[in-house]
Amino acid sequence: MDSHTIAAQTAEPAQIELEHPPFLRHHFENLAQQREAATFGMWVFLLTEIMFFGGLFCAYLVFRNWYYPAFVAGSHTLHIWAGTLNTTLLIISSFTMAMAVHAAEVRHRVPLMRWMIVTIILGVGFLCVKGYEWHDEWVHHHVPGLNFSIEEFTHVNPAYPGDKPLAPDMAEKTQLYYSLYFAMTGMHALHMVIGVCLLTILLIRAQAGAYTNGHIAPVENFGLYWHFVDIIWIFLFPLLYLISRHQ
Amino acid sequence: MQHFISPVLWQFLVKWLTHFAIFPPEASSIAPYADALYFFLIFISIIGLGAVAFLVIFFSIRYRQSRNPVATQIEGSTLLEATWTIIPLILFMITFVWGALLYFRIYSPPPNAMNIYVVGKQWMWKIEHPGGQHEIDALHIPIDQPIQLTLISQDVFHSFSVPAFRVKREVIPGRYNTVWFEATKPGVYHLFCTQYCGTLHSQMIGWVYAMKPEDYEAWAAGSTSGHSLAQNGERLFASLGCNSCHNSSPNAHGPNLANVYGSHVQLANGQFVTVDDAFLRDTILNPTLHQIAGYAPIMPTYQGQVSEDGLIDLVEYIKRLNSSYRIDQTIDNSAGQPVQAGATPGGTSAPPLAPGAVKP
Amino acid sequence: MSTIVSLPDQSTARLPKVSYLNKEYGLKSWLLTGDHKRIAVLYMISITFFFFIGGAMAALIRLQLLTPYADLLAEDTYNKVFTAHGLIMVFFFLVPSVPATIGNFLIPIMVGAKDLAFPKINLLSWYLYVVAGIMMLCVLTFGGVDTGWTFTTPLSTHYLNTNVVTAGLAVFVAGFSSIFTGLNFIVTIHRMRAPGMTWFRLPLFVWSHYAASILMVLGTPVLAITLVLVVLERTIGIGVFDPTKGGDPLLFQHLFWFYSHPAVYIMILPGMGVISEVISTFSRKRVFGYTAVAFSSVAIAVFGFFVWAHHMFIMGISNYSALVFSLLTMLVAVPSAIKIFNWCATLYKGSITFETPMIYAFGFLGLFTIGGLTGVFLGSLGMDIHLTETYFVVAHFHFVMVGGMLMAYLAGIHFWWPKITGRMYPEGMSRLAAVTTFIGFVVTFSPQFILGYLGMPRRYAAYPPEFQVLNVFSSAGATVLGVGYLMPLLYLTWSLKYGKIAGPNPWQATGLEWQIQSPPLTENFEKTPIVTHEAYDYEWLANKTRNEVTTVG
Amino acid sequence: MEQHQQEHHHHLPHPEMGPSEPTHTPFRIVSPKTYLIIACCLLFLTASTTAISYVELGVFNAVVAIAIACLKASLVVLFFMHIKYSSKLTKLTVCSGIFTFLVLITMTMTDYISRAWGRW
Repeated sequence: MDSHTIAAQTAEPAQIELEHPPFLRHHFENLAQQREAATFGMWVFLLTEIMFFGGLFCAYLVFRNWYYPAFVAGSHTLHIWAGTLNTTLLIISSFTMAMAVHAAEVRHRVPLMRWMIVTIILGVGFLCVKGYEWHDEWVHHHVPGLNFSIEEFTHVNPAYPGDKPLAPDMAEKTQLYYSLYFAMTGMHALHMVIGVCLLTILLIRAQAGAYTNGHIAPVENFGLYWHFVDIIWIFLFPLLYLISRHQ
Repeated sequence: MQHFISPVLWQFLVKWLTHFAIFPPEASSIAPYADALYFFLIFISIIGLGAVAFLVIFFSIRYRQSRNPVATQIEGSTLLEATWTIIPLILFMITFVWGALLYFRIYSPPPNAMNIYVVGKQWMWKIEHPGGQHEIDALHIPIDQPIQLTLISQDVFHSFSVPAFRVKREVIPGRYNTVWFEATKPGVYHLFCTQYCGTLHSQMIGWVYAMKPEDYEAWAAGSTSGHSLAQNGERLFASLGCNSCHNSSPNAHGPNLANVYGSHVQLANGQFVTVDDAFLRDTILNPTLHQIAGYAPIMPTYQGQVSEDGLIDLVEYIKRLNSSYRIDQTIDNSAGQPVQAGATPGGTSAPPLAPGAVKP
Repeated sequence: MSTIVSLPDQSTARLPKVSYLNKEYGLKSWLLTGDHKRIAVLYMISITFFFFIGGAMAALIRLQLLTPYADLLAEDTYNKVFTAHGLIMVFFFLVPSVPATIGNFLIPIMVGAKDLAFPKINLLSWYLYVVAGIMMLCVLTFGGVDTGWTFTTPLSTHYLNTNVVTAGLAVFVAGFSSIFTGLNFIVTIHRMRAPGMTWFRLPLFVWSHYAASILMVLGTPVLAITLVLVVLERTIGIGVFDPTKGGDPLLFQHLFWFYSHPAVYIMILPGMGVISEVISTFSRKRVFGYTAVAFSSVAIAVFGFFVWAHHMFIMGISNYSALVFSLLTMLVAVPSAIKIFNWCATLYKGSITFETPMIYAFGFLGLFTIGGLTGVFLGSLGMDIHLTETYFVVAHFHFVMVGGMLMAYLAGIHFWWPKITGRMYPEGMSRLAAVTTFIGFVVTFSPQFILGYLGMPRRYAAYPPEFQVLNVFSSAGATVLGVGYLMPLLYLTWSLKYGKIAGPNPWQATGLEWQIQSPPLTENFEKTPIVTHEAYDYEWLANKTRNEVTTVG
Repeated sequence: MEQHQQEHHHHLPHPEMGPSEPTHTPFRIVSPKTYLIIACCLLFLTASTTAISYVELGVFNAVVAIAIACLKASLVVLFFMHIKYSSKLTKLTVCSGIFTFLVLITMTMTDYISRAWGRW
């Protein structure tokens, strides 16, 4: 191809040919290269995300070792039904997202949009449940820095009558549990919000058929992102909700 | 600056000639060891730098274009490359082992070391001698006697550095760090805070006065506040009501603290720990984290109620408790005359402790 | 090989009619560009701006330290000045310096691609840098920040009332700019190589950028989350780093240095890449032991993640841990030593000329060797106790960062200036600047080693008078150094209009970038090149030139 | 999982295989049936991890919880994120992320754990 005639990458090549569809950027040799680069780039970005959450997991590990009873008590105040429900919602949404990618791969526009809408609904559902939990924690004075009180931990938790109340010094350490809980779930929810927004944009463009002409990279990469967010939750769930539930 | 016309350059030269030093004084038993490693490192640095400089200069002259117009292409040489991988590696490993040995020499206090407490705060050093001498930005010590410093900060990170002794230790909040040294030469040496700690970081400096033992005795006798740290600790112990649980009665709620220092105790979680300064401090602040086996977790936390100085007093008191008699005495005292924490009311000074307590 | 443009030699060279510089005109064509070369130029302008701000701060620091008293600046001002110097130089100059400018310009060309894999992300990276830079300028304008560039908790979280949050967020944003640059490089190097461009035909410049990019992508996010926690601690008090709430300030140190130690390699590795190119070109000889140099870059990147706690030896990490980290620190010094000796051996039987980039490269060799060897002092546990947090550390990292990286950056700028602008700079002036920089640097920072061993702590606005003499030397050297840095700014700007036309390959170098016109076309190559020769193949170049001559003749 | 591989190879329509792509791997479309089975496995594992957390296992509660989480994450990565069908490079990328994360965790924990071993 005569690269002289092709302007800087912001401009799309004018003529549409089979081997040069409009979504092939000028600096790639062919579609395969473009798609591989896009997928690989997404994976490298996910590496970044792993390390981003990695710092939080590292802090979590340190303090869980130090203040285990506080983490148990903190964990026991969370609603296990909410955590399990949210895990279920996210897993199903991951499945629907995978189906959306599949629909894009086989170039079915309507199923693609349907799966995307279901994914959005599930994502919003997750955020609603999360919001309900946060509200609940606010009511119970569990938000560090803003309205934290150790009141609930120095008395027996009615949901876990087997738990002994914590001594005040250990009860203070539940604040760290909640700090990490809010930092981790907050960062995760932020990723979810970004995800839902992006998916809405993708949905609008999918309606115009932008992703059912072979140009599936945006959908595919968004799928990777969405699954990654799911994986983070898969770890957050046992780490935050399931500490010593049997006590 | 006052004498605008004064020969600045001349002053500068005078200063250079009179003050120029390349090494700080070697004033501790560790300093020669540190300097030895330093000289070794300088030696290998000169060798390394010399090798590089020689190669660069020699090749530049020998193979400059005017003399060698056509380069000879050379792929590389595994043998040569292996040589300059292995030789540095060996040198670095020697450095590692040597450095590690020095590190443990500096950070392993001998058992007979005399303990002095240092509290760092923005922007001063508070030095507390067990005998009750309190100093700000000054540290008096006897020479030829190992000194262990127990360091803690009450606010931000500081770092306690005495270049003449080649020792330095971060002073961090919430935790005792220790360092030790043995001064060998009487003199006055700089004491710096080397960790940036806020606005007046550069004024958080003081002096270390290394004195002959007899001079030190004289100084210690003349500078004592009249109450040893342990005596202050005893008063605090009583006023906080510690003795209501920590006493020798068989059904006491808390463990008897007599002779507890240095002993091995079993924690509620089954671990064994040695009771040291850090452990004592932590148990006062976070009792549940260090629950002693066999006792109920009823001890309240004193986080935020006792200052670092108060904690030092308490630690020092508990360290020196060698009979239950003292604690039981405390009960009587406190029952009679409740004492404010931290204050030192004039007439109620507790009787001196065991004779060894005030000894430096 | 037919794909490679052949152009007349330098004496008769003309500027090409069309190049990336004159393809489009107008501010918009620059601000919305996707062209890696234009973004590189944008980056170059921005980092030069920040370099001179940071340099002005350095000048203030050296002026203040001329006398032992806090007389020119009050203590709090001095603290703000050195913090600004550190933050700007680290996050706004050194980290993006070579990668975002020279790397951005050259990596696609060197691998034979038309652009980086994600041009829009590349542009986004620059915009993030600009946003972060504006935030940092706001911080400086509205009262400054005095945490030191290390943001040490609990000082930064609870004991200062300056703009810590804004500064933290500025670094956070700058971090993402760096992540995106690294991401782009990794994908480009993996996926965009021209036919025949195998891994072991890549120039060493590309290898070292690849290694640095790995560090950027994997290290920077940890800094990002750490800063988020610091900001949260400061704004709402979540307590993770607060000892009074049961948090651990040492955890902050762990997380911070997990990035900030590899960051040192992010800063130096690209510089090492420049040095490989320059030394090879001006010795007319392939780099001695290509594979060893290439793999030592990767080894530095991998080992770089294992050594961070050597910044914490005296802070009270466990002694066992200190041992492990010290040992690994010694190991990471080895690949650097390999590189140094391989560069020296490259000179052997070369045909050496002493153009400006080569002089800078020689400066790099000497200064980086000193910087590296003094790093061994600090990695050695017992020695570190006495030396850490003193001017010895200051001198050490300035030898590595300024003596190493800045020398390499200037070497690179001079080396590729003809390619970037199509024009030569005045050779005599630039050699003078290189020598001035070297002398100024040595005079500035060598006395600081002695000061450090004498025990002068870093970050002191005032110091005991007996340290004055050496500080005067240092400040005197800094003025020379300042002149050395101002000179290139002037003559390089001058050369934009008045410099001699360079022609495509003024140095007779072998890299792909030298086989195309200067300045290059927007899409770099007229036709995708097919690579049949290894990097630094001077025989191939000689053959090619001979063929061209015969064809033309 | 192996018997459910009814996915068909599907080369995207690209006429010239770029000579620049020595490591090119064909993209593969995974069948919805696989996705469904994986989703069911994930839901089952979620239910079991919640249930197991109510059983007293001592220290193994945490171990089992993490093990199940890792298993779930692997399923998502391998099938939903197509790593099972991806190039070596992508696999290596994932591994390098996990590796660096482990470096962060383990090297930090060496400090925290060995602090309790006492002073020298």
